[in-house]
Amino acid sequence: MSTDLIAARQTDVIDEFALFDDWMDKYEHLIELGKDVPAIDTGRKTDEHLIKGCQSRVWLAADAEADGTVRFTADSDAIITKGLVGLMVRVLSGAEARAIAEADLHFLDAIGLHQHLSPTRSNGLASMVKQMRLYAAALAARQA
Amino acid sequence: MSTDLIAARQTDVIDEFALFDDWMDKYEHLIELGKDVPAIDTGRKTDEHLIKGCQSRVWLAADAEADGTVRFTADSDAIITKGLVGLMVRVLSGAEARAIAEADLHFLDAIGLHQHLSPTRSNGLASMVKQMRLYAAALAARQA
Amino acid sequence: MGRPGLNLYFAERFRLKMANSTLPERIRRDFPILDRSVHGKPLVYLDNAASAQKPLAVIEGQREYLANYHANIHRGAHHLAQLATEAYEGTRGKIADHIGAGSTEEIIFTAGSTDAVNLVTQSWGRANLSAGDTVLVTRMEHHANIVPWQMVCAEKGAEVVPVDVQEDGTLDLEDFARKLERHQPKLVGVVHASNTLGTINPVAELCAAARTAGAVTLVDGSQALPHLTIDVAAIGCDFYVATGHKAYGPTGIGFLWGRRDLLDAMPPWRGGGEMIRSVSFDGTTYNDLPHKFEAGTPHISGGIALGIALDWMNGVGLDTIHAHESALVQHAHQALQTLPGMRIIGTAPEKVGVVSLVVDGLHPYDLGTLLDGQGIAVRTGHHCTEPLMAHFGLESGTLRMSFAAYTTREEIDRAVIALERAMRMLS
Amino acid sequence: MGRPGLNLYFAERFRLKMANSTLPERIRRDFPILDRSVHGKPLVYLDNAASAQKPLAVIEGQREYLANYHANIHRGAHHLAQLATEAYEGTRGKIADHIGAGSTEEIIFTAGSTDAVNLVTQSWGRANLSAGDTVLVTRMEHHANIVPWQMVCAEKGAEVVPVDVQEDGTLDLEDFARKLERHQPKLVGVVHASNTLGTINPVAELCAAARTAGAVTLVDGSQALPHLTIDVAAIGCDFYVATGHKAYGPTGIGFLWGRRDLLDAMPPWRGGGEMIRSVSFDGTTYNDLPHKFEAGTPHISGGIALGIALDWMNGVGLDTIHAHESALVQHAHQALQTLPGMRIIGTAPEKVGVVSLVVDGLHPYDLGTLLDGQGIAVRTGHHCTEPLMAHFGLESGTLRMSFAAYTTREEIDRAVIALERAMRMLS
Ligand SMILES: Cc1ncc(COP(=O)(O)O)c(C=O)c1O
Ligand SMILES: Cc1ncc(COP(=O)(O)O)c(C=O)c1O
Repeated sequence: MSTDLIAARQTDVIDEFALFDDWMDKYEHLIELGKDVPAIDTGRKTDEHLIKGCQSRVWLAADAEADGTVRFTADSDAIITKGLVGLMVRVLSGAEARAIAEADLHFLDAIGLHQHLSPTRSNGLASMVKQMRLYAAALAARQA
Repeated sequence: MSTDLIAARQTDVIDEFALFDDWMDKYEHLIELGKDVPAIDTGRKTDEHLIKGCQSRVWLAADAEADGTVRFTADSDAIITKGLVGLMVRVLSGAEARAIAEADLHFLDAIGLHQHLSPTRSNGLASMVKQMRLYAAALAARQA
Repeated sequence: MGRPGLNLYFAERFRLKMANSTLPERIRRDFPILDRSVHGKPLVYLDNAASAQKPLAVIEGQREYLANYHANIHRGAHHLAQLATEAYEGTRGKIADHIGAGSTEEIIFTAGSTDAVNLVTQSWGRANLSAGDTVLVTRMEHHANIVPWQMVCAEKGAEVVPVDVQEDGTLDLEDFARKLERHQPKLVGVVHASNTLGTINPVAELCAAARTAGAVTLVDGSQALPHLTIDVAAIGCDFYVATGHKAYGPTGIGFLWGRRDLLDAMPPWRGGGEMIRSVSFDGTTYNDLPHKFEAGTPHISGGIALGIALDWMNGVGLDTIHAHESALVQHAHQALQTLPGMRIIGTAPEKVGVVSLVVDGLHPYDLGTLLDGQGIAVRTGHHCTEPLMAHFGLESGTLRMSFAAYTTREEIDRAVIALERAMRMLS
Repeated sequence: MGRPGLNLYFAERFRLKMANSTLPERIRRDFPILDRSVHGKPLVYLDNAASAQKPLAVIEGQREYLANYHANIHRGAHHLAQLATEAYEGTRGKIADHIGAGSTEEIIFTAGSTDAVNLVTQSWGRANLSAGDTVLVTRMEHHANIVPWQMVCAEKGAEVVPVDVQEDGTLDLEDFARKLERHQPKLVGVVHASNTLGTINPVAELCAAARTAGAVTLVDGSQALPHLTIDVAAIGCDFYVATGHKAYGPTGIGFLWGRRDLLDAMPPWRGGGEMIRSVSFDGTTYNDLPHKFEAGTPHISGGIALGIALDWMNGVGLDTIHAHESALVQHAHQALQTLPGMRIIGTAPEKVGVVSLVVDGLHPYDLGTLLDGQGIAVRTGHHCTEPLMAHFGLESGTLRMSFAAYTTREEIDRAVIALERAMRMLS
């Protein structure tokens, strides 16, 4: 069950961030992650895949795999947003559509970064997560 | 000099009200005055002479006398306003136009009723005083 | 922040006190102003329909915001902006819950009911009314639900038609049905509870009839919010407006709830920051709901404090408040009727805590002034319902006593005694 | 009431402290929020152009109003209504004095600058603009002085034309003269001081030229009110708007000043209570200035507190504040220029306390987030001036530090050090 997959991945991320109790260290790590995130294929860094937050921009591409899972790639023009976007992809990509649609995403909260998920933050992350879920939900409905 | 006349009349009113230190006694007196105010001639209780406050209505008529003084008569549909209007007439009527226009009207303050002169009180009194002064000023300008 | 803590503290105090005392006793200490005196007499505040007093939770919540986490909201990446935004947006959620809205995106913050009606007339009205159209309102509407319609109708060549009010202050339902049929109005505007008469209108019934006749409906809930449980889905209206300051919140803040599809189709009204998606001199695009209708920096402390006020009301319980106020109205009616020449304007069976009266031969302004001298705050005049006053032939308006959760029977008794004294002095 | 007492108390403290200390030392204790920490670090609040913090006098003044003399204003015959009305209307007088208005009747309370511009566009604009007309604004306007004009111009078939901005952030005066000549605009709108660049525009000169060309002028003083002495007569404009919350007052309150003859000729905008003389279904007549433009219950505590904020600013002295902030801007420019890849956006000779910057290859949002982590509150993004950002080719906007009377050199130094750290972390 890929709900467990998502849960396990969240635990992973939480454990990883548990190493940092200082705010700046945590962001240092997030920046490193941001730098390492495989950028979205330049061919897909288009307006079609753009989610316009008003502070930073996010691109998201989703592909339905034959086995009922969804593969995401994402990018951002701001490195911290990119780190967050990368974490989200790491947790959700490759999971089953239904599991993505219904996932209880608590890891950002647990690592003290939940404020980035606030829709009023305008960094595009909240809209991205919403779009990931919508995509997965639509796919799951078609599969059912 | 009818400035002195206005000053003397104000002193008169202040002395008269000094007898009452209780708020309600003061109003009781004001009501008695209101009842005694000679009503404006019914012929002049017309829209032309109406000053519309939003709480109570005031009628004011002004007559320029040959000797350069102004005679006022006034009325109101609310008895407390009528008492106040009566005091104003008592202080100003019969004085010289210029003196009326320039009079320092401190008596309402001195007897603790200045709040009725606030334009936001909407009882028409403030507009009436304004109109008395405007009338007198216009007359004084013509006389000069 | 501490605001949630503060609310919990108050909720706790309510629970403790509920058991063994009556409503005002339990809550009066939450209202510091009620302890003051006026002209040397203890204040009896019976002007709640004009504006209610504020509980400590609201006062302290505003203070705390200003002293601890003030910042401009939205778009701020820093911590204070985040805290302020969460608190302010939190109220949007509380309002949505409180009135049974489908989503927070249907809640538009406004400066009050007046501003909310103007938003509807200037956005929906200008887009949907044309020459020959009718807007049907009642003769007991507040000016806030008349004048904005007159303005847009004058512009569009449409007409505002009033539904009659009966002698007891209830709406004339036959006249309503008749005018609905005859005029086929584009919009029906009706006050949920009258600020002058106290009458609670059967809004669900009226909205159902209006909808059947093809009309869009707007309910003015300014006087309902502090007294009644509101459920916009059950009412079945299209727009619902209310204002914070009559419901224990601050002035200058209120809201419009609208059906999502209507709001979505409406053009923006005010332009500026927040309501845009993107601005350029080649073309500007607008934001999604609710921000599309919210231009500029809002009344942030007011928004936060309105949420606290709703929490406070819900902590006390609207049923409790309404029952208490109904009993007060009964009591006031009875006590007042013992006075000579007394005429109560508005004796509908279902009323909120409002009692309007006139005394034969006496001017309400005189009575109100003499009550003030005895520490009793009431409102006199037309209460922004001139057409209603004209209908009842009351050119000088009425004297209105209006109650809140903290009003006591003793206060009403004191007001009646003071009124008697005023009547004696004036006759 | 106690408010006057409170102000006297503060004025006294100022006088005592003025003699032997510098500005922030004297006044910082008046701002409780400045003592707080964020993410475990002491707060350095450099987001003042978005909204300034409030002095205790403002916070306590609001509290005192709510706890001691809250009532709905105007038309109330009772004592509390009188006290509240006097305090609220007192602010109108203070504003008039503060900006050199001819009379209090020319001061219209609004919800802020955005609301004030919308009042002008929707009342004056809709009555005076027609197809083919031009409204001339600058490319450095806040969205609040662009979008409302775009909306009314779209309705009327008129056009909004922008005046160019030069590389250093000053207005292109030749382009201004050229466009004034070519377009013969009906209205010229110009920001007194830019919220993004800090540039102080030569508004008197611009208004004189506009007037000669037959245009009506509107000056957006949102960023001028907290920093500069304002004299609308000396500026020679027709409309002047400002907002309270950037000038140490509350959010949700601001004002429009207008030339009396223009205001008198303008139709009302919002309808409702207060703005009417008399309402009936046969015809409604409107109130005189300023009430004609003020429908509904206003933000009373905000109005009262704005007056206290003006008193506070005048107690400190605008010249003192402006001199202090100019020194801070100088200092910030110098300190920032030591950092690699640093580009300051807006280096006009005359600036208010605003410093916008970008760093080569780094995203402002990343920098802002990492400053927040170090307790430093700045704003990043387009600051509601997208056309200006597009002009400078800054798609992700800038990072903006903005100062107030209480900002210290040390705070700027800490911000620069924190910025350096952020830059290291990001590269
Ligand atoms: C130059 C300028 N104009 C207008 C505004 C709008 O002010 P408000 O949001 O208070 O209406 C602002 C601030 O946001 C500003 O800086
Ligand atoms: C029934 C009703 N509608 C509308 C209003 C207007 O509310 P506000 O003045 O807060 O906009 C009021 C109160 O004044 C009211 O009682």
